[in-house]
Amino acid sequence: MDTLMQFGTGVFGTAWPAVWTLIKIVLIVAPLMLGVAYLTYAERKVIGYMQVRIGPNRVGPLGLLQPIADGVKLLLKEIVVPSGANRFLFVIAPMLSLAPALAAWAVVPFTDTLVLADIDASLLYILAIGSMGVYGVVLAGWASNSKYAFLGAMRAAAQIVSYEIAMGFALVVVLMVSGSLNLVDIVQSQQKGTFADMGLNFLSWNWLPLLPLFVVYFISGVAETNRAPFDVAEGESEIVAGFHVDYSGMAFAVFFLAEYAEMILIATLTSLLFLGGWSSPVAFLPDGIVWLLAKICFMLLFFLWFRATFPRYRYDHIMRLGWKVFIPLTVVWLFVVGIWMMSPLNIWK
Amino acid sequence: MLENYFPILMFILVGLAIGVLPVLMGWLLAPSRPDSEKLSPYECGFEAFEDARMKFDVRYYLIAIIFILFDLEIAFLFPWATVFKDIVASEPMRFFGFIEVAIFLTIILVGDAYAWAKGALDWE
Amino acid sequence: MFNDFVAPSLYPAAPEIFLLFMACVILLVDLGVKSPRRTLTFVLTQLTLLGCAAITLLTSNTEVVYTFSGMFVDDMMADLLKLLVYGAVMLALFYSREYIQDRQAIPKGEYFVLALLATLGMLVMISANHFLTLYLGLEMMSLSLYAMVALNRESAISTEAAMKYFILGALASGLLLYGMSMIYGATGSLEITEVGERLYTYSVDKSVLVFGIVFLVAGLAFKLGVVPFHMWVPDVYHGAPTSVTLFIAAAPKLAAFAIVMRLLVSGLITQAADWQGMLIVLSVLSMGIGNLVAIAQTNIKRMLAYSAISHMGFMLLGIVTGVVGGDARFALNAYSSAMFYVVTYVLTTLAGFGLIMMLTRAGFESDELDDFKGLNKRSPWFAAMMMFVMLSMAGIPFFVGFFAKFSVLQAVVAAGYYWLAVAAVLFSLVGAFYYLRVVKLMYFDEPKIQEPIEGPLFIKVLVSANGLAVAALGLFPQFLMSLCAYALMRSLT
Amino acid sequence: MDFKTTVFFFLSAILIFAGLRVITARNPVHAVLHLILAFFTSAGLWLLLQAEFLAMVLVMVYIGAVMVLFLFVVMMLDINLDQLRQGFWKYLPLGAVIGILIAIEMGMVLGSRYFQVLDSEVPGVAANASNTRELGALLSTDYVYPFELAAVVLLVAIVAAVALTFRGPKKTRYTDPAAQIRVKAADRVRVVKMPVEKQD
Repeated sequence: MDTLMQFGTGVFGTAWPAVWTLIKIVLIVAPLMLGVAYLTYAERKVIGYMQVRIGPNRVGPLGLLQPIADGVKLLLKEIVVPSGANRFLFVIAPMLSLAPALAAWAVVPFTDTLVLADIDASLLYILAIGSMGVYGVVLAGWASNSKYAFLGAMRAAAQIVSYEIAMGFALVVVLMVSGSLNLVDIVQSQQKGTFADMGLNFLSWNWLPLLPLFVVYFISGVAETNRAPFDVAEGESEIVAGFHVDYSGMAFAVFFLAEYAEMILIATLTSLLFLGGWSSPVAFLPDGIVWLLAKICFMLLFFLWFRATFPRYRYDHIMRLGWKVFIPLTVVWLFVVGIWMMSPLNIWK
Repeated sequence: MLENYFPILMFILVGLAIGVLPVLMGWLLAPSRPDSEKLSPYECGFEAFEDARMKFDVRYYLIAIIFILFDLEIAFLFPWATVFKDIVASEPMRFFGFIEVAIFLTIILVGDAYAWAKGALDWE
Repeated sequence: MFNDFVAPSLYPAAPEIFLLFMACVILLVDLGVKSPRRTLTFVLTQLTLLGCAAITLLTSNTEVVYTFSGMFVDDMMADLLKLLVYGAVMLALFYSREYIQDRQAIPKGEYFVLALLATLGMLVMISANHFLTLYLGLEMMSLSLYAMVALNRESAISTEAAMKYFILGALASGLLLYGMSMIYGATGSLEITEVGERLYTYSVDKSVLVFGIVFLVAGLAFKLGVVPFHMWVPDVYHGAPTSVTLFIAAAPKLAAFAIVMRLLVSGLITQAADWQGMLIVLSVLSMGIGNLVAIAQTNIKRMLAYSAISHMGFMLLGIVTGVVGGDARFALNAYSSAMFYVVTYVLTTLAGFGLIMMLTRAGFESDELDDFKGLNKRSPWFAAMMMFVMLSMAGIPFFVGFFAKFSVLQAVVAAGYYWLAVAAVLFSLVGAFYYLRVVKLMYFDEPKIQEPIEGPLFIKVLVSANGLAVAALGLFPQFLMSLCAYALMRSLT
Repeated sequence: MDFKTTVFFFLSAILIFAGLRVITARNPVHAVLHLILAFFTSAGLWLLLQAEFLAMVLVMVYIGAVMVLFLFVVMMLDINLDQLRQGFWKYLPLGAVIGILIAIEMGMVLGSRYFQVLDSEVPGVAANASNTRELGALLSTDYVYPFELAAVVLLVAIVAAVALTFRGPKKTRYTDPAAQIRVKAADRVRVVKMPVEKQD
């Protein structure tokens, strides 16, 4: 490592820290993009199997080259900008939806030390950056100047903001029990406890004592990403494809990337906040990034499973679930945890 | 502290670049043969006969306003939540530190209950 | 981390806590009240205010008590002003009962709850000893008032008034905050008494401080509604439902007086020479423009709005004469005359708007001057009451307004501002013209409407009592005057 | 000029540009977007001042919530900004005077030799102090009173917003599945007996 640093300083001089950071960023983004590509493949395969089909199997062995082929196809498709559209906003909307989904990754830790930007308020950063995701959708819908797109965008915006509150409250409770805004600290605080002392680490993770919040957080995450069964913003059967009905080619592909990058982000955050991140489930196995990846895949599977299982929610039901079930539930649990921590039974010392 | 934010700044720039690049490549590589039919906004077989940007239900505004209020509330709770462990650990603060936030939340919940009972949170 | 924590004493803030608790309870209880009369909500609201008054009286003492890390102050001035606020709010709500009853569009439950929350904001302002709490109290009151002005959603003019009030109010809050931040920058403290002490002990950069004071005074002037920051007053008085106009015209003036005292006198007394100069300009302009423009009005709400502007200008005279050339000998006299002025103005204005509202019916706003023509023929008793109000506002001897003006002028003369006293008297003479015009309309013109005045007996009695108080206090002003002086003496150290 | 200063100037330049565009943009949606950019860069500036928590909250509350409402409003109300702009020249003198005043004031603050916050008052920033925790500690001890007052202000806002915008439940018709299942043929069809009419 030292030789690498010396070599770098030799070649780039004072610019080396910047270049080194850039390399690290690429090391995060490249696997992420690959992950996104193969998540689409996994989605089609998994849902295929659930519906007793085979899924893509023609392009490459087992259809493994399918995502690549999709990408190339989209790349070569014409980008149509509808005549009534606001050109500038139409073009930047997909970028505004991808940038936050990627920028949030800057503070995601992969192990105790493997983190790009170890800032003190990393959770707050994720919440702040995440709250900007709504703009891409809203602007896309408005800029297209199509009724379907606009309808989809408004629905999506109201839905996203509604579920953000439930997520926020869930995070407040996680903070109460971990006492830090730093994601590394949050993961480390899950590694101790009565069950961890017995060697059963996985029972000390936040998911068990904060079970309702774990569920709320993840389901809100699904709603935030506009995924089935909360995909009324796209609702193919009613408003054709919602906010991106007029998008084509690479402009469409960027929305697609953003959606899947966001899914992976939600899965990662759920793993970090509730499932102990990189900690191993039992004491006799070492901690490591492998566990984190396994947990992410596990959570991602739920996204796909939901899509294959549930019919689409009606819009008023979505809003009711967000405002009248999740928010009260999280607030009640906030009180429960507060009282729990003040009582002698406090397990978070 | 600030040096930790440098990668974030770069990451945001890279994120934007990753958004721009594919679109740019698409523009360069893809064909562009527009015609008036292709460029018309999506409609169900008709010509669009009015601007799509129309007045919307007041509910959307109301949801947005209530969202702002809750968002602010969460912003207020964050600092408290990070020190709650210390509050619980210290004897003189223990009770007070929880009660004050319980009151804070209750005041807001009264407002929420009011909005709920009035039907402002119902969608249809 | 928290081992040396000591919980603040809640005892001095008991009225505020009770009021908040009851406001929440009433908000929830009202959800279950179906009757459009909202008797339960109304009674609970009045009982709450009564309870607050009882608590304030019981917890009152002559000491100055600080709590919440010095952010909250409870002194005699606060107690007295709070009691007057409860009284003004109670009267305003009694008078508005029938009025809002007759107007379908006004949501009844919210009306009372917002009134209570506005009252809470006033209490917070009155007891504020910290820029932050003062600002929060101000916002709490203002937000409630903006909403109350707009409550009659079917009226375009109300909505417009609310919008103007809101925009200008927000601008004023911005100015106030800006001034506070400058003063914080200059002194390094947000606590008002602490600011005062630091200005006394340290030498502070003058230019920054003066700029801070300019913005502070501008913000306060907006809230008081004095020229040249008065633009919102006539529109809001005119556009708001009359019951809300009454509400805005009364109790908030007491709270505004309190924050002027807290900010300028408790915090910045060392800089009195700076802000007194500014206030003199505001005061003379307000008396001039307020009185002159009022003459041209045909709508009595607008006329009273300009009258309010001129009265606030007059009240400021009491505040500007506290310190003369570094000599604060007459301070107590001057400030208590200003306080007496505000209190009597609030009392008179309550009676005035109470009478206007007695004349309204469903679908008819009795707010044009012409509606008062020949009131004597319709009801000699209420015409006499209205005459008391007008004469008192004009400052005709032996009504309470006369003594208010008299005591302020005494302070002005004692401070040596003879020209100011002369100007004030001249402008008052101009003002007498339009007040007496109302009297003329009532007694010497033929009525346009013949119907007798209707209304519940209780309200009639209350309005009469209010009107008689205006007259009676004019005969025996000494008690209230010495009460103000005593409260201020106990509070200002 | 070190890196921090460069970043400061970079962000300030964007901020000023965005601020100008907010008032000059013809399309209100563009104006709102530039306002968002302005908030974002101000958050960056606050970060440079080490106000970590506040910077994040600025993004979260203003960009994430308040501007969403703004965007809703300008998108759905179809405001014609050119009409609003007609009074521009009329109000320019007043606006300019206020602007110049504020500029002078800022100049005095910056240029003043004596202007400084009394040193003893500035809490030293500990090397590893988390300013969220510091804020939390202050908010729950010394600043408890304003903290609760803030909740009341939010309550007022909720009541006011609902009272002013909400006009009762909408009279929409929707199906109740339970009622649909419960219904019996007898509820829907009435069988009547009547004599056969003769055709003539």
